Amino acid sequence: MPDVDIDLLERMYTTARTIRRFEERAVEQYRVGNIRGYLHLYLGEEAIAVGAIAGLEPDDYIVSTHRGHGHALAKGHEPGPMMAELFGRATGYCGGRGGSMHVASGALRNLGANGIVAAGVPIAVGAAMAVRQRGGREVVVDFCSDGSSANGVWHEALNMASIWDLPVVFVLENNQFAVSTPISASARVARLSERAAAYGMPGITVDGNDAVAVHEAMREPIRRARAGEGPTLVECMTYRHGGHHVNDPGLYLPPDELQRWKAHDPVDVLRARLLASGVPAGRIAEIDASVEATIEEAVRFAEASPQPSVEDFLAEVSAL
Amino acid sequence: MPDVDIDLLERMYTTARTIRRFEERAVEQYRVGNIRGYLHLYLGEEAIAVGAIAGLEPDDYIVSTHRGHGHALAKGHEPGPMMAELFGRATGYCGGRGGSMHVASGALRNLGANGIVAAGVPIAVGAAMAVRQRGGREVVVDFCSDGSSANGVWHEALNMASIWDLPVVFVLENNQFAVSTPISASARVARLSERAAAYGMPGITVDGNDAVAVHEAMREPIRRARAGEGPTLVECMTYRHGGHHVNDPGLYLPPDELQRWKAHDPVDVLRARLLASGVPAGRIAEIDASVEATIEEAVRFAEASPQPSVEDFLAEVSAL
Amino acid sequence: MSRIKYRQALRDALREEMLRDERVFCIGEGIGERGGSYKVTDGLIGEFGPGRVIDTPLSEAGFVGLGVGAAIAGSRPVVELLFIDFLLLAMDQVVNQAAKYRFMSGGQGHVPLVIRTQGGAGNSLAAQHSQSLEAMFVQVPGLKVVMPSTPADAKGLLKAAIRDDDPVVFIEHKLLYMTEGDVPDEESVVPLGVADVKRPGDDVTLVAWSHMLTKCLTAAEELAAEGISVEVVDPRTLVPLDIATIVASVRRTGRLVVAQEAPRRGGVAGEIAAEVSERAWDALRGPVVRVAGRNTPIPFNLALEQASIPQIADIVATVRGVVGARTPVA
Amino acid sequence: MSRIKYRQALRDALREEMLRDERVFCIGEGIGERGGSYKVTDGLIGEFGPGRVIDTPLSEAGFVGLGVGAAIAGSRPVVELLFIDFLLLAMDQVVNQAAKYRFMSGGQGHVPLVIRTQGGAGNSLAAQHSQSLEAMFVQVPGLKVVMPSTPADAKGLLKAAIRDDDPVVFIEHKLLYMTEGDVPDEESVVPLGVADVKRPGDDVTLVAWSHMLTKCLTAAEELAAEGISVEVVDPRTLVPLDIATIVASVRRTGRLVVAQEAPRRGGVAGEIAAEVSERAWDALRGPVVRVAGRNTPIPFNLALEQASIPQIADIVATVRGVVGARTPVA
Ligand SMILES: Cc1ncc(C[n+]2csc(CCOP(=O)(O)OP(=O)(O)O)c2C)c(N)n1
Ligand SMILES: Cc1ncc(C[n+]2csc(CCOP(=O)(O)OP(=O)(O)O)c2C)c(N)n1
Ligand SMILES: [Mg+2]
Ligand SMILES: [Mg+2]
Repeated sequence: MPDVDIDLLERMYTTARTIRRFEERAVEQYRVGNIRGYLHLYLGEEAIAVGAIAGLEPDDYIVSTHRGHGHALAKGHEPGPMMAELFGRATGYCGGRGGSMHVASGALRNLGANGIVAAGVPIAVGAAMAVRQRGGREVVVDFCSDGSSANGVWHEALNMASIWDLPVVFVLENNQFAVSTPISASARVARLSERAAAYGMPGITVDGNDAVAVHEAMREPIRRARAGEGPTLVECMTYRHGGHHVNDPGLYLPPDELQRWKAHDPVDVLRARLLASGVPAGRIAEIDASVEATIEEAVRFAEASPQPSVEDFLAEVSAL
Repeated sequence: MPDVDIDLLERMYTTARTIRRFEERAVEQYRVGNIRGYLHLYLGEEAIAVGAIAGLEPDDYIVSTHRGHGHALAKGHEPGPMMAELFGRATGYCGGRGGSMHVASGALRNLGANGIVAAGVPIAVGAAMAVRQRGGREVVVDFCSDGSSANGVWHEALNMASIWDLPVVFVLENNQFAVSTPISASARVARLSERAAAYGMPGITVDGNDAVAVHEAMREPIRRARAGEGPTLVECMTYRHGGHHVNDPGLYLPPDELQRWKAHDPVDVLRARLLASGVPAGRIAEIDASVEATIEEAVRFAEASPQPSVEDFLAEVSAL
Repeated sequence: MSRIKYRQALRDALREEMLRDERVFCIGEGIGERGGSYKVTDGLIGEFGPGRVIDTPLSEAGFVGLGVGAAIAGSRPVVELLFIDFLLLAMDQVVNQAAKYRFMSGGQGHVPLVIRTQGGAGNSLAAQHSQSLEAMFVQVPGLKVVMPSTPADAKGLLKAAIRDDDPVVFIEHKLLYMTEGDVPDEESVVPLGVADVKRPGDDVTLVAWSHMLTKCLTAAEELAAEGISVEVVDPRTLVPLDIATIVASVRRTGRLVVAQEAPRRGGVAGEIAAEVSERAWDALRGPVVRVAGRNTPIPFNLALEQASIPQIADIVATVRGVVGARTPVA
Repeated sequence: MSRIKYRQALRDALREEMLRDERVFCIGEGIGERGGSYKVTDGLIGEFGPGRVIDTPLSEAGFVGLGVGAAIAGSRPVVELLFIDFLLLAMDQVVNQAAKYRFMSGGQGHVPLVIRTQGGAGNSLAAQHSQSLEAMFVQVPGLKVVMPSTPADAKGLLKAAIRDDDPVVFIEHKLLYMTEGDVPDEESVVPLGVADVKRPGDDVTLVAWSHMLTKCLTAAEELAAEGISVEVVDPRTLVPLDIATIVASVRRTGRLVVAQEAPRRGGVAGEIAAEVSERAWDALRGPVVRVAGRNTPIPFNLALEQASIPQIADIVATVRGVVGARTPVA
């Protein structure tokens, strides 16, 4: 087992737990009608965002996906304005104009979730180009999905990142399904990380349900990127805990497979690591309680927040 | 040296020589103003079309590119209507509506040249799907270029062909440049055929200036495709004898490199093979003379052909 | 006649055409076992097998291109794009390939391809899943564009589209799938290029298509109560456009309002307005007026979303303004 | 003032903006040592190096997306598409990403991206290299669309586009690169959204942009000889559109002809016609009339190509018809 700093472990656990509880409460808020539209849940995949972002500096960028709550929370978005955005309220990160699929924050350097699968990949490469041109040392972490790797723009973007040695790390969240289509029906490679070879890029595959493993695996790619040595493809194996979005029961997921992955729950894995590192159960309970309070506060904040003003919106629009 | 049937060798030489002279005359016709627009020459690359198509049956399909004269002639297009199309005449394959970049023939199963690089690749996959669905045994040969392999749709198409085991062979004509950009600036792989691995597809690289080598290399891919065992990527190394199109002097081509490739001229290679196989020089001179006559006839046919009727065109258009 | 849902009508059309012609196949994302996001292909894979109901990877340009190639080579593919917004990934194949192939090949080749897709706002799906993009396709020579508003039209037009020898962009609306209507039990193919007067009237002509048509019918009902008689014309296909029926109606009523969900700027309503103004200038008693969406990406928030596209009240108010109020407006 | 070519004016604008603001960079196919197909970036790589004048692989969606990301992250990219026809490969990035980002992010982010490209027919380049696609972009909320017709406008508008904080589609015309005109020696930025009356007149307003504008000026000259005084208005930017200047002109002349190279169906001419009809109905003495391309892919053959887009004689005849012939027509 890698030797991890206890503080870092606690922080990772707190973040994973925050994402988990944020989404569980979001589902509940969806059911009562406070949230509308698409809600793609990250339940079961939390370790990837947590592990991939743990080694970043605040100025580093991320590019997110349609399944982006975890990325945003791990990058430092506050649960209150996040929840408010899901509610479509004026206090949300996008003033209620974006919703779950479009959360972004310039200040936190999250270039945005995206409703178009794979579309964020060249955007990440572009951010890396901007960094290069101003002589910055920031790194861009691009979250992308198994489904996205079948899309043309993924190919184009990885190739460009490679030929120009741009400071980006592609974190491919392989949850093994695109909606109901298993990746085995969409690709004839055993590991999607093998595709990196087509761009002369290193590619590795890691247990995406173990935040520590992800964090460790990201060290060298982040170093490489920051040093100007080029991009890396890091495939993180994971699995959804349910359907494609809040309203999809996901009955097509083979029950035994689902069970196996649920038994390897990212939050549980981190809790076990904390216990194994000697952190007392009481401390973990404290963290859980504080996360609970934070999320409860977030839900209350969202509920209490005003709707965006229709008049302001109409005034903006005429200028477009 | 592979053991090739003399008849086949003579046919391949005749075709290569036909393509060569067709284009040399087309350049001349361009200079005197009989041909307008883009004219992308296949000079120096003739062996690929000749070798790749030699093993096909008449019902097999090809999909061509912007550099498509050679593919069409090798697939059996007649030089007369081909030249007439380049002239924009009513007797051309497309009635003068398409020109050099859009030559196509339903009867000859050439699904078409294309002005958009890489756009033909999924079209080829679709033709293979149509064949599969009607239980046909035809094979589709998709000509594509080094530049096209950087395009998203190339990636998408090769992946789909592979996951569905479609009867298509991708013949990648690697002339090592996209206009003036060397492939080394666009890809970080030593051989583009390595990209096949990303799709779980066999990939091979062959001397594209040796029609016999191409023909041999195509045997197994064509067999595989016809047997329903799936696609193959066949990269053919070659080099342009000049600029990107008739008006590009191509000064960026490193002179020594150009010289080396010119010394390995596809038509010369075939001639040498004929001689080595015992075909007398006199027989070769006969072929040359007959090709000369054919092309002269084609030019005369094009010149004598009528312009398309503007009235007919306008009548068609209102129906669109 | 049977009363069925729009999505059922579409499914029936697909099924009947697949039974009738074995060259027809369907391809798209999650259309097989899953039956499509809106259940239009539900059960078809069971009947026709995975060779004719094909689930694809997320390769929109690639599988639209596959449809083009299959169509040229003799099949009759129906390619499904989950959202019209995603068709933007495949524009080269639609515009540069499918639309132009027949022409560029000098009429030798043709592309009997149907692209079935779905657009419009109304479910808080935000800016990238709510667009009304028909004008992008209407302007492309070589494409036909179909936008049915009722189950009967959906069925009859989809059959016509599949039988057509040229590429057709067939645009459904996400708010229509669950709407019901009478559909003939016997086979009924609705020809492309024939408008349908969905409600006759005398005072003003109101042209609309797809989901906006349903709003216009409600608006016409409200206006009738005020004594304003509205003729509601549904072109059903935007290309070919049955301009003759629209002009004939305008010649009777003397007034035209065109309602569209798409943003006003550059929409099809402007095209119809320009065309009718040129053809029926003498008959017009005032300018053709458009009711249209705002020039904005569609917002996520429900109230903002509603404010960004025309509502029934907007149509009523506009028509009232054009005709001149007959009853006092509150 | 100096007399320079359109392509030189564009090059000067790029160079001056790159000197002024180090966040500006250019990216596209063959724009480095080769200097671009039309030589607009000639020599820039020598001055600014390969880090700011970047040759790309044939990855249109990818490098437009790269431009979007670079713009969001603080650069000011000028992305070149060799032909507007190829921009169809990148529509998702243009329409779903660049155009919507500012709005979807609630105004936090913005995309100062210029897409420089080139369209139009006239060189026998056939259907996939000759399109006039401006209407596709005009209809997208969040995009600006610029189409300069003269060297001075090309320079001044490109500078304004680069300085603009929103995405701009900047469309040149292949037949304009070699045309000459006077360009101010001192810095001159032409603001987006301001039309230019290229020729004053009294009898009829003629609106056109890009290469069609030059044909309209010649037509106006011919018509002047017949005693018809034509006011030629060049909107220069289609979004934002300076409708006020057009309406003001129409209010004086009472007549409007709009000429465009794009096919008639779904083009910007229809939009302008509809807009002016609604705003200046009382001033119009007849319908707004469009002179436009045929609804066809552009043919390769020269005579067919010419027949497919408006020629000077078509403009003259249309304007004459609208005004009522003053001199007998032969
Ligand atoms: C380009 C595009 N195609 C299709 C969709 C519809 N869609 C949304 S998510 C999804 C599945 C994506 O699967 P994957 O990429 O593996 O990501 P995951 O949902 O598994 O995280 C699909 C098909 C889309 N949003 N964008
Ligand atoms: C999608 C697209 N991008 C750009 C072009 C312009 N263009 C035509 S040919 C060409 C170079 C192509 O190089 P390659 O693909 O290697 O083919 P080659 O010309 O070498 O045969 C370019 C950039 C195009 N026609 N289509
Ligand atoms: Mg997935
Ligand atoms: Mg090449």
